[in-house]
Amino acid sequence: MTVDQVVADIPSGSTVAIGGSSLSRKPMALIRALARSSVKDLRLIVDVGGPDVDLLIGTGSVSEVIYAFVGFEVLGLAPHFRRARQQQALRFEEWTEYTVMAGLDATIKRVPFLPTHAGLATDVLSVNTSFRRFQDPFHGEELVAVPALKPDVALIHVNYADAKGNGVILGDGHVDVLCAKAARRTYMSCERIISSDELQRYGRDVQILRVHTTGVVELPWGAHPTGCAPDYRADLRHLQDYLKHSANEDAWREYADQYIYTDPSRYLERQGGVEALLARLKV
Amino acid sequence: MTVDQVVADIPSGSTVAIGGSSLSRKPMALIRALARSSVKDLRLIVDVGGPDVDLLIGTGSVSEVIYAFVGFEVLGLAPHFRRARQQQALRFEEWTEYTVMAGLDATIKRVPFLPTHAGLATDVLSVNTSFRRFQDPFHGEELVAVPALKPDVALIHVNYADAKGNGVILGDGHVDVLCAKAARRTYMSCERIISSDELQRYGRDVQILRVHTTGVVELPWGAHPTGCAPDYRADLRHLQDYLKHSANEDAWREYADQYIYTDPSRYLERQGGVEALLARLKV
Amino acid sequence: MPLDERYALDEFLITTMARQFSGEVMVSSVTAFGALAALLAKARYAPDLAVLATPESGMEVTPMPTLSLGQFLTDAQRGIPLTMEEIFDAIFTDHFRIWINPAQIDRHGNTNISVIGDWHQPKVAMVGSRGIPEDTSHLSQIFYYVLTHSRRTVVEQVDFRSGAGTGPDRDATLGAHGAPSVLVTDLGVFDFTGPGGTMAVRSLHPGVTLEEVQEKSGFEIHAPGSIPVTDPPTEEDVQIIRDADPLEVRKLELLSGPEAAERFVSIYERERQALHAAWPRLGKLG
Amino acid sequence: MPLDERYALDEFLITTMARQFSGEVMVSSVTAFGALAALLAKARYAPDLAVLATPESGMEVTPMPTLSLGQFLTDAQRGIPLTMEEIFDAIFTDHFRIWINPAQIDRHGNTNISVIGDWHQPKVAMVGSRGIPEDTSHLSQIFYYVLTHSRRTVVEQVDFRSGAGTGPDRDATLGAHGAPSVLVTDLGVFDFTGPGGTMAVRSLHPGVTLEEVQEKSGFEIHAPGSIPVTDPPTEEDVQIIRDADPLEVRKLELLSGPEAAERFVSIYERERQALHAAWPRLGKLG
Repeated sequence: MTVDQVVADIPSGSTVAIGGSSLSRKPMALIRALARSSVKDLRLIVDVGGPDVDLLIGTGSVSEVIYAFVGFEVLGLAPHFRRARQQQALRFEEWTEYTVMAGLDATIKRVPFLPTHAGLATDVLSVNTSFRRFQDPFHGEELVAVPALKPDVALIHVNYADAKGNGVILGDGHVDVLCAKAARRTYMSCERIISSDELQRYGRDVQILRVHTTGVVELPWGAHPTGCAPDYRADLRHLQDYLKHSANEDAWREYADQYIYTDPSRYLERQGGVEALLARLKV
Repeated sequence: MTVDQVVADIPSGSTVAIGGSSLSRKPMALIRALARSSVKDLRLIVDVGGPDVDLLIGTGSVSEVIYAFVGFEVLGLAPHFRRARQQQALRFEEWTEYTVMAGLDATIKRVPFLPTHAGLATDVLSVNTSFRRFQDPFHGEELVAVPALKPDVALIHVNYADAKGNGVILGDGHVDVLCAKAARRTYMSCERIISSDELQRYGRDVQILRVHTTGVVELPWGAHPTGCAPDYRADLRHLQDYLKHSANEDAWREYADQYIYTDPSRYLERQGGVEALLARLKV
Repeated sequence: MPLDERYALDEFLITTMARQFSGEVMVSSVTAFGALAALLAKARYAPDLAVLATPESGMEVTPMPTLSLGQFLTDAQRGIPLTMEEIFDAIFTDHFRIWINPAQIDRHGNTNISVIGDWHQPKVAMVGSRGIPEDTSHLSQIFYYVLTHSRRTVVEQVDFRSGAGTGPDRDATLGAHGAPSVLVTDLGVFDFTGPGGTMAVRSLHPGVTLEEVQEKSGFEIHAPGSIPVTDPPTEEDVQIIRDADPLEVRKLELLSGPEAAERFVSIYERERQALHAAWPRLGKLG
Repeated sequence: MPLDERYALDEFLITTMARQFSGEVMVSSVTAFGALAALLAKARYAPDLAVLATPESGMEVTPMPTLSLGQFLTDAQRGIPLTMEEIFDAIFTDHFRIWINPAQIDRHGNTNISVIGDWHQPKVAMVGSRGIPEDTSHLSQIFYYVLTHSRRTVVEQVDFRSGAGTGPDRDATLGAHGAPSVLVTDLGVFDFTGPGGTMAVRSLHPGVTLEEVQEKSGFEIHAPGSIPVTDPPTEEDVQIIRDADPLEVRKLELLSGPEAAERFVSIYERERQALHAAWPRLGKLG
């Protein structure tokens, strides 16, 4: 598939689960394609969000965010996320790391909810009206019912994949497997498409199974500016630039013109080209 | 640890979860040690049981079995299990493959139950009084509440382990990880103890983590007569012999004297020794 | 059914089973018939199948009918190792298919592998329901096969419901989730499109009459006015099956008594060699 | 606290944190302080720790304080790769420890990383509660550290409870599950053994007075009659920290503004080289 074919499959109003974690293995090339399309009113589901969520809020593509965390880790807060939260511009629902996983897992297990103690005695339960307190049917113990999260689409980026849709993840897996299984349609970008024979050499690092994927796109550096272990680390210099350009509308338009409203190969040229990226980011 | 130290940690009346699956990677050397001890009234939890459950019933060590399946696969039914079921000699509780997994997982997640549709519209729900039907707190959908299964002890056998208790499983994992995490104490036998450095080469095949294990015993051929992929296949000839000796009490006493009331090294000698085992069972 | 010199009964049935598969789903190979049906389907009828070597072992392998070597195949062919959790997630998300061989199946497609007689006072305690409750409450297609169609196997009502069939109990609790779809026996192909979701004849094997089927069934199976004859295997189907099962493990399922025991021993002794011949890389692993 | 030429504040605090660990538990390295505390503890105070390179990466590795290379360490050292599911299973089974650095902590040990002001109308929207609810409802030991003890960080009541503290709400819903155990700040070590599970002084760092602590806290912290002085690091503690963090990533946590930015850039440029120097095998991987 191509990035454009993926985006054509995602209508406005879709619920989109995004893999990766803050500055690690975010499907940024797919996110940018989504951002430059006319798609609106996306409902995002992220466990640990970063530039993915922030960029889509910045381009006005989002109407709701379900999240356990959105931030830029060592670089600080996510600027568009922060602004939108403070201006109450979109709908936000604060979940927690495990409850996002449990919500996806409930969909996979085809049950309407999963029970947990997480969230009890915290204010997450007060502000998140999707959760419900209930008593367990055996002993009446008080628990939290985490409702099933049902993404229409999952977007993930992996190291390698075969053309059939099996994917290899070499670094941390984050919640990508859960996203891929829970979504009705999963689109996976990868650093490189390899043969199915070669893929099988990766054993248990083949974490994404083709029965759970809809399409694969080869997009080298497709996680940039986030990292993709062990191929490249996060580009903190580019992310600092992103943060600077998020300070006001003019600067943001400049960033968007330069890096979002362009195709994946020109994007890489504007980073100085692959050689420069390698020199800066290859570990 | 030694097998005797493991057995000394398991008092009569313990609830014991057993890893492996029917004729694959059952911790048979540990099971035999348990069988020849004075331990009684064990409450066994197995997902897919085979010679493990059958042997312990044969030696009168068991008072209750929780199981999804007990059988000898291509060789037919489990003789002592069948007889005990038909004579209503012990307490039996029929679960299903996923509900045993869910019951263990509930204990791991520290919740009193997990919900599922499995079992609805079957008679498992009628005969298994541990399950409870309930309505989900969101939409009132009818579900089955699977109660937490809380093993005191788990027994598993793996290919390799380090002395600290990390274990490598190269063939199918079955439910061993769930058993190891759910039990208060997990004892692991292995074909070979290797250094922690060597163990790390196995990457994601290191499936058992030392924080979940209590002790490790090196027991080569410790799964015999079940198989341990990729090291050796199941010894169907020995199992046929087992079945023959299960026909009546005299024959069973003969089998027990020969193969149960003996130590692990003599057990191997009585199989014709390691060379003969290799010739017959190495793949 | 009368034998045809071009194929044996097992080859006829395996081909019929293979032709039921479709789509991109995982297929578990729990019996020799199931393994060969998956392998043949992948080669000829449903190229997108993701075939497993055992109920749980590696995906994307060529299963080999075997008594004890399923897991070793993953090793030999590499394959993609799976976990039990992944198998059940594929079941819950309806990306899984399996041929189940029950001891009893009834008018509504309820199936039993647990017990003959009352569960609490068994006449014969069999094995326990294993994963059949999960399969039958989640999969949109459930495939059953019975090699000896008789009043003992195709019954009015099963002694114990290990697998959920059609009917009010399913409708009330499972709704759209799952349902038995096909039964292949040595006499014909059946589905559950009869009145109230009861068993109906879809086709009969060459030479089999409706009277024979009714006589060998514990209840009257619904039959349309005109009953098709099951398509026989092609030459290519038969060849694929024979090549994939040189040890003829598939024959064991149709035998019993001393003949089966003898054949069993001989297959067990020879299967390592057959595996090494099919996958020469394996011999080097030790 | 007054500086001592033998150690810096960061080294003092990291050592104090390291000494809280015990037993055979996984330790996540989410900040430089947390990573170094785990590393030092493993070397000197709690040899059975199973240390992770990042919140999720391989177990049994030597963490290196880093801006972006956590996952790469697993690769370099091999390590045992984990999944998020395994991390949370370790949390639920109480085999996990972590040092959390909240924006606010209150009298009852409730902690906040989500929002300053009202959640629905935030003055400052921070990051969201992440996994702190899970940690605080399941772990029997929860470690907090705050590098600038002030009325903005140590408050009467947090604006939002991301992490559950002590008190009736916990008692009613979590019972024996979890509880905040220790807070290390730049002024002292605190626990929650005061009346009704409130914050109490366990020890004060050398030169720190109770008056200073009370003045810099948003509420009166319970104090015993005689207050011990926190033990300083040994020479060996300090050496281990310095060797493990040649880039001085730990210093970043104590800095802010232009000085931090400059140091940040320099560390980022140099961290690949430092990684390759520490783990020469890594250079060969590409």
